[in-house]
Amino acid sequence: MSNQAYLELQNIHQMFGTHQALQDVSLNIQEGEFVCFLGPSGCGKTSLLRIIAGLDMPTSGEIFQAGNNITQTPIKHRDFGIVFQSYALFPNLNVADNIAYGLASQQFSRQEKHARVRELLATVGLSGSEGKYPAQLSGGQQQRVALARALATSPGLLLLDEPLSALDARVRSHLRQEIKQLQEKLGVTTIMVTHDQEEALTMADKIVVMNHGVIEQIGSPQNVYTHPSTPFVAEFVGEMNFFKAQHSGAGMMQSGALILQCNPGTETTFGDDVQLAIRPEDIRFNCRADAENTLEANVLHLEFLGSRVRSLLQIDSHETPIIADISMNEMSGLNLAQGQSIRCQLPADRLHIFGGQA
Amino acid sequence: MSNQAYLELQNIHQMFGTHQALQDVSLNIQEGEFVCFLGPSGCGKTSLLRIIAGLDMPTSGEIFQAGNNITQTPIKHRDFGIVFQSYALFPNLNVADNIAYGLASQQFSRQEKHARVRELLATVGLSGSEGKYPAQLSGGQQQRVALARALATSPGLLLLDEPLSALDARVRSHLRQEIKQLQEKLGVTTIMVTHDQEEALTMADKIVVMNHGVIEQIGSPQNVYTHPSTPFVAEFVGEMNFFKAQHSGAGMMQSGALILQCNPGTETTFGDDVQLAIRPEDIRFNCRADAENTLEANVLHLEFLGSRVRSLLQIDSHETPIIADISMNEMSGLNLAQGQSIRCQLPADRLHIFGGQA
Amino acid sequence: MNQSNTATTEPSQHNTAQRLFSNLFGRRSLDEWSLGSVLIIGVLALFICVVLPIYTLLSKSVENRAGDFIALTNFSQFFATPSLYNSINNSLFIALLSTTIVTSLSFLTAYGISRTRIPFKGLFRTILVLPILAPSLLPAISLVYLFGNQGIIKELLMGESIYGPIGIIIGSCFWTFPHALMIMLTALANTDARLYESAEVLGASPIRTFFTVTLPAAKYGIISVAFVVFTLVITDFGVPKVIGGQFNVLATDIYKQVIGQQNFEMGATVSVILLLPAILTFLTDRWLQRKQSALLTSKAVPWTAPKRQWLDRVFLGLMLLVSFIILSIILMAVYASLVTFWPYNLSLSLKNYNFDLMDGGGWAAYWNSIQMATFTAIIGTGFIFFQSYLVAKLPGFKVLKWFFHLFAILPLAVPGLVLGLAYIFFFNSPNNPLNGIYGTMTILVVCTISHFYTVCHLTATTALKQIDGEFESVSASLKVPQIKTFWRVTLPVCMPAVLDIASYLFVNAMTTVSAVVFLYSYNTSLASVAVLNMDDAGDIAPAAAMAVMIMLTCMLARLVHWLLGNVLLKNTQTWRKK
Amino acid sequence: AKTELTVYTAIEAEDLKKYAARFNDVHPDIKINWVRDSTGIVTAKLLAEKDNPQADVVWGLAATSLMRLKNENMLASYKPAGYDQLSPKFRDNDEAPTWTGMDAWIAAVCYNTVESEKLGLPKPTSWADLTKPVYQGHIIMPNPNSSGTGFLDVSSWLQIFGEKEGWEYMDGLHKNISRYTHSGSKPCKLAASGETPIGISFAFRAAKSKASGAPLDLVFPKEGLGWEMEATAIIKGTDKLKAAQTLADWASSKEANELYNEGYAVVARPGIAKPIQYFPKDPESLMIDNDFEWSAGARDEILAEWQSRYDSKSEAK
Ligand SMILES: Nc1ncnc2c1ncn2[C@@H]1O[C@H](COP(=O)(O)OP(=O)(O)OP(=O)(O)O)[C@@H](O)[C@H]1O
Ligand SMILES: Nc1ncnc2c1ncn2[C@@H]1O[C@H](COP(=O)(O)OP(=O)(O)OP(=O)(O)O)[C@@H](O)[C@H]1O
Ligand SMILES: [Fe+3]
Ligand SMILES: [Mg+2]
Ligand SMILES: [Mg+2]
Repeated sequence: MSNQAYLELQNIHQMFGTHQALQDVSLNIQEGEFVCFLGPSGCGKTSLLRIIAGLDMPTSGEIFQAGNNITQTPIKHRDFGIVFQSYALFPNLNVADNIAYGLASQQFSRQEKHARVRELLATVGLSGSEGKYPAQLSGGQQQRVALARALATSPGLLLLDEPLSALDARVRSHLRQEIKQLQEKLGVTTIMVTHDQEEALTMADKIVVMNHGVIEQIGSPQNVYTHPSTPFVAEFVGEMNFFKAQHSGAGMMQSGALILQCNPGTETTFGDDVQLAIRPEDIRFNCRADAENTLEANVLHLEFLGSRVRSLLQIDSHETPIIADISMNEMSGLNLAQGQSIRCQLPADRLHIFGGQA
Repeated sequence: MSNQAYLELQNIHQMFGTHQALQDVSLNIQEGEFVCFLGPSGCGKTSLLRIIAGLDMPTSGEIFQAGNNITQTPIKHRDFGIVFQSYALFPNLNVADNIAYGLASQQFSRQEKHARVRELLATVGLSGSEGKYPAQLSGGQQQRVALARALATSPGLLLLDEPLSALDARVRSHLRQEIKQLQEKLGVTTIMVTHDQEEALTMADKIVVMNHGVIEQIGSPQNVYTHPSTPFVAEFVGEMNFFKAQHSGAGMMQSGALILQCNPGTETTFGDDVQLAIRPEDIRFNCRADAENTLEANVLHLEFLGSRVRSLLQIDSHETPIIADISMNEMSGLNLAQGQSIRCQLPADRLHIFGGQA
Repeated sequence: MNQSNTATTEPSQHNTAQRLFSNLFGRRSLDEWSLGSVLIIGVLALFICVVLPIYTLLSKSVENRAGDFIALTNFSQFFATPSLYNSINNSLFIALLSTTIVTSLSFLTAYGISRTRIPFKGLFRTILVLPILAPSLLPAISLVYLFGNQGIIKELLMGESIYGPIGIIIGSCFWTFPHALMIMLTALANTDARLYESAEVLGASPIRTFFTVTLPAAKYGIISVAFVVFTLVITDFGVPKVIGGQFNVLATDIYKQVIGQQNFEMGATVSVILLLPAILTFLTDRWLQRKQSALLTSKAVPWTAPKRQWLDRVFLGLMLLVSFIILSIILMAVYASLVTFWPYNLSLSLKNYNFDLMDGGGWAAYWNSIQMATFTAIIGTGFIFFQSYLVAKLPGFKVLKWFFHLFAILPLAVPGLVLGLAYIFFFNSPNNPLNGIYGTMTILVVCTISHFYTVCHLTATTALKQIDGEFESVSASLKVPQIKTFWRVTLPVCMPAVLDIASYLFVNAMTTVSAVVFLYSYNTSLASVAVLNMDDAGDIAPAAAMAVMIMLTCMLARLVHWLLGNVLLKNTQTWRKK
Repeated sequence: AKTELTVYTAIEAEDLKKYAARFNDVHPDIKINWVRDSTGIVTAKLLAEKDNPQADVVWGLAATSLMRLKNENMLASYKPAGYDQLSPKFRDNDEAPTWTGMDAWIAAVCYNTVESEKLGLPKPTSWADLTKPVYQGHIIMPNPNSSGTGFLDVSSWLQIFGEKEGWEYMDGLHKNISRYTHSGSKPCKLAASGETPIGISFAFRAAKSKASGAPLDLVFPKEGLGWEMEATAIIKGTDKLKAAQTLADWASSKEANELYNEGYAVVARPGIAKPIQYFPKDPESLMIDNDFEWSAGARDEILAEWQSRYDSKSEAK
């Protein structure tokens, strides 16, 4: 494999008793990249991170760093900093001692340590908190101290296990930006675990979507959102309407009484059962009568979500209604009301096709 | 005051020691209405709910139900069901016993109780779970049992204290609909406490926005979102950009070097300091050159949020950048890139004006 | 919905006084009022059984024999008597040394149990806590047989006499060890794997990890152990009485002043002096507990010990050694109780179990003890748990609850000996309408419950706090009387804690000497006191025999507790299963 | 119905049943509830309960203790039937007597032959012998502060040797004492079990221990033996005065004196006593002329002096 990869995982398997936590996971990470492991709870994200850190040994598989096999390397010879899900700050040490904890073993002078701590605190925006104890800090501040501690030894790799999940929504979105900026500034290769798709979408250079111990897709945020490679990814990253359909001709899919035109691309042949999918925001209402894939729908329910309105649309030949999001701006032109019938369009270039049933 | 109100709160004050948890709260609730108390943590929502339930006594103020003063009425003569944030299911009683708990004291026969439990379980969609214990149920199921228990005595008023906050995001949005539908079906007057604006916007008939023990605004979801009466409401319910400005002529506001045309309405006179505000999704990009309130902005940063892109725009004469959300559909036409300069519009009918400084 | 109209209507005009009135009275239902009056009774009971006796004792210490106020004359007399105030030095010496030994040993053994991979942990644990089931006199008696002039291994002392500080320290260490171990185990159970991983990731050595992670986490536990052991040792008089020889300590001084010289006032004076370190200890401990709770985080992940071969071996050795010592001491007592006439006739017989021919009250004392322990367990558990429940869950009555809590915590700071003496002064006063209970089983039960009140109260309170605070509100909203919720929900959910309290009370009532030694009378002599009296009269083997009987009874009680907990509760507590 | 009497006593536990049974042979309608404890404790109990007495009768307690109670005005005066037939030594020589003597309980030294042989200790014959350096650390005696026996020893030495010499004697003895016990019988029991080769105790206990198989010799020092009376009294204010008097009458009867003689060589009624195994033939000749009034009166002083001299034995170590 390529030697440029900073970190390379090859066919990692992890068993806990009879439970397979990770199954054949392979992955390349480039230097300086911000990678997110995204997936539902229990999908194996933490397990994978712990293997990379060397805290756990994989049942099988190899890890290479800059071409060297480090699968068996003890923790102390690896070069990474880690921030645990709930920070794990030493409650009995003050902020400065927490941050300097890793420096002791590296023969720093007292003054050097001091300077480094001050520098790190400035970096994470907590100057002057040296003497405080973790219990005296808010969740967000603790999180930053944990980050500073992990960065103290200038590791080549930064591992973050759901660093934001314990914080409340506002602090979270604020820290998101800060972490991202810090990472960009330091250029440190970073792996972050999260189960929050928005977090992954906004922060990552590369998202690794996982499910049941398997990698479902690897790609840029945009790529994962707009071209999900499996129904799971489609639904986990953003919202998605699904229909069952059958390949009924070149670029044509039949779903119930509907015949939908689709962009070619997925390889399906006549008669194949497929799943069509479209995101709620991709459904159009202001469409010309001659546009492709238009259909009549009945507005079952309208839900006000602030910046947009969520409508529940009943299509004649389909049992489950579909969801369409309409921005308030568009809405003001449409004057939609519950019970009304409306013409809408499922643009061909926004239809996703997945082979097989869900 | 009007006698038609099902519940009427008059000038409620609540002190905890020296801390004023509620200050002069007055409120009318109509029969069958779904009311949400919305506000940040610690603003007094739970305190108000407990006063309505009779679990706490207000320091001063009165409560009327159907015209009768019930301020002093003991709990057992009040007619409400309550679901607590933690559900407070009895862990050693099974689902059926939990639900039937309140029926015992009302001389029901064994069979009647049985029938009622079954009926309620069907209503909340948990038929067949009679024999299970709370620990064997998921969070969402527990929540429904708590709801069934509260409904068992057919109370005239249903009180819900953040019933969804302990659940994970997906279960939450699902239960939101269920609760709302159930409430509509039973027609029971309902008060729900929440700090989640989306929850309030989607479920309530009427939102009571609270802050620091004071009611900031009462209104329908749409009304609160589109016509926030204070900067706090504007920012708490949805997102909002603020600028400082000065009244500089009829319907004209000057903010930095910008002169913005505003819809008249708020009473301000020349020279008054005001705050202008606009929601990120109300900023337009595809605007004719002759449209009002257009300006040149520099794109500082673009953040991919899935269905939309969040852009950070720097306006010449303003220090803090403003946020604008662009739907992916619009985005595909714009081809925005970081660092680029773009012409955008702050439509006059979308500008909010708040007197005074923030 | 139409029920809303049936709501009672009250006049819509309210002035402040009226509101105050209805705040106080109008809104409380009959239900709440009756529970409230039970709480009031509880506060009164504690006031009478704890506060007043101690007050009486304190006032005695500043009175002369005739009951006149003489300020601090008794105290200056105390300090003017070298033999008396030497006891302070002796007491401090014994207590400090025992504290050091027990604290370090209990830390090491607790570490062995919770932080290493040695085998048979359950077995070791069972053995190490055995001493708690025996009266504190048992190790002292056992030591006589081991190291006395006819002791089987007296050579180990290399000519030193066991009668004196050595004996007191060994005996004290033996009986306080399980108390220390249990606190230490909880302190060390508080592992957080994340901290160990963080330390490892940051490159800390095992030693550094021990000092920066392990020790700080257990710090408050260790300090707490030190204080508890210190108080237990300095207030215990059973061990020094039996094996102290001429080495006087404060606790035996009280006994001598009262029993030997009938000098109650000086007894009260020494009691007050003994009360000081105990109260200091108690206050410090409270303060530490509060500090500790602020440090605990909820997200800790349990840590599992890695394999460390040599460390595990060292600890296995230590555990074997300590278990061996404990078992030897216990088995020595058992053996001695079966020997016909030590050391001249070593054939085994049950002669020493013929208590009716000895001082101390005979078998009747044993049955009295069982009766007393049973009453204490049943009445005590009922009273304590229900009162704790009211304090935790009844709305309102804030002032009353505050006092209740204060009174409930107070006994922890009062040594049993002091409490017993206080009871004489208070209950035997002819103008006390309650003096009828003096000399009856009732006063023994009341005194024992009071003596051990605090721990039970805290156990109950902790269990109750873990229950959702909204249960009572739910019941109110469903119009179910609170007492019904107590029966149907609170009590069943707290059953394990209730059993713990009952078993704790039973065992302590069986083994306690200090509080009841002044209070028993002819038809209420107790087994634990009989041990003391038989030893006092020189009937050491029968004393050992009675101590063994007490220990066996406590073991049986624990077994019953275990059976109830494991077999019975498992069936009734199916709801705990996921 | 039976009358129940609460009787406080310091009579040896193993004899209580016998005493009650003999009494009930004659008076089956009175039930005795024993409260048995060592002399010090019973006395302390009685004093503690002064304001609210629990006992009806005291049967078998050191006379000096009863004198103390008498001074506290706790005893009812009663002259039992046959009071005048008792030897004068055993009578309260008051106008209105409050206590009645029962038997004498005399000091003795228990000498463990086996242990002494091991240690090479000669058998002492006098009090003076006990101060010899050979016995250093081998003698146990009761603490007079808590034990009646201990007090009778101390008061007898003061009477035998004279006050100054008495204290000098005790200074010498103190050097040999390994410890002071709280109870009077314990030194002998400890000697019986070999814990100490020599225990200063009282004759009754010594004889019993020897009878139960201990390798003991009883030594009655030749200078004379301290002794103490066991006596009976009625507690003032008892509501069962009649039954109490019945008991007091019986306690000084001939039958009772025969009963006492089963354990004690000297009893209150002259001419009753028969010799007892292991006791000297004529114990009364060895008994000093004990001045109870003096010892009861000087008690507090003596004890305070004793305490300041010897009660911190352990510090020497
Ligand atoms: N030490 C272990 N022993 C047994 N099973 C384990 C262990 N660690 C993890 N597992 C199991 O492996 C699976 C993956 O766990 P992992 O912690 O990696 O999930 P995760 O994706 O991090 O989830 P979350 O978002 O909840 O943290 C889970 O089913 C978990 O129960
Ligand atoms: N019993 C009480 N004693 C003292 N202060 C109280 C008490 N109950 C509430 N408060 C205080 O009153 C304020 C309002 O509390 P309340 O519980 O009503 O807030 P809330 O809006 O429900 O918040 P949250 O969303 O966190 O539940 C808080 O500052 C709280 O600390
Ligand atoms: Fe005690
Ligand atoms: Mg995880
Ligand atoms: Mg709340």
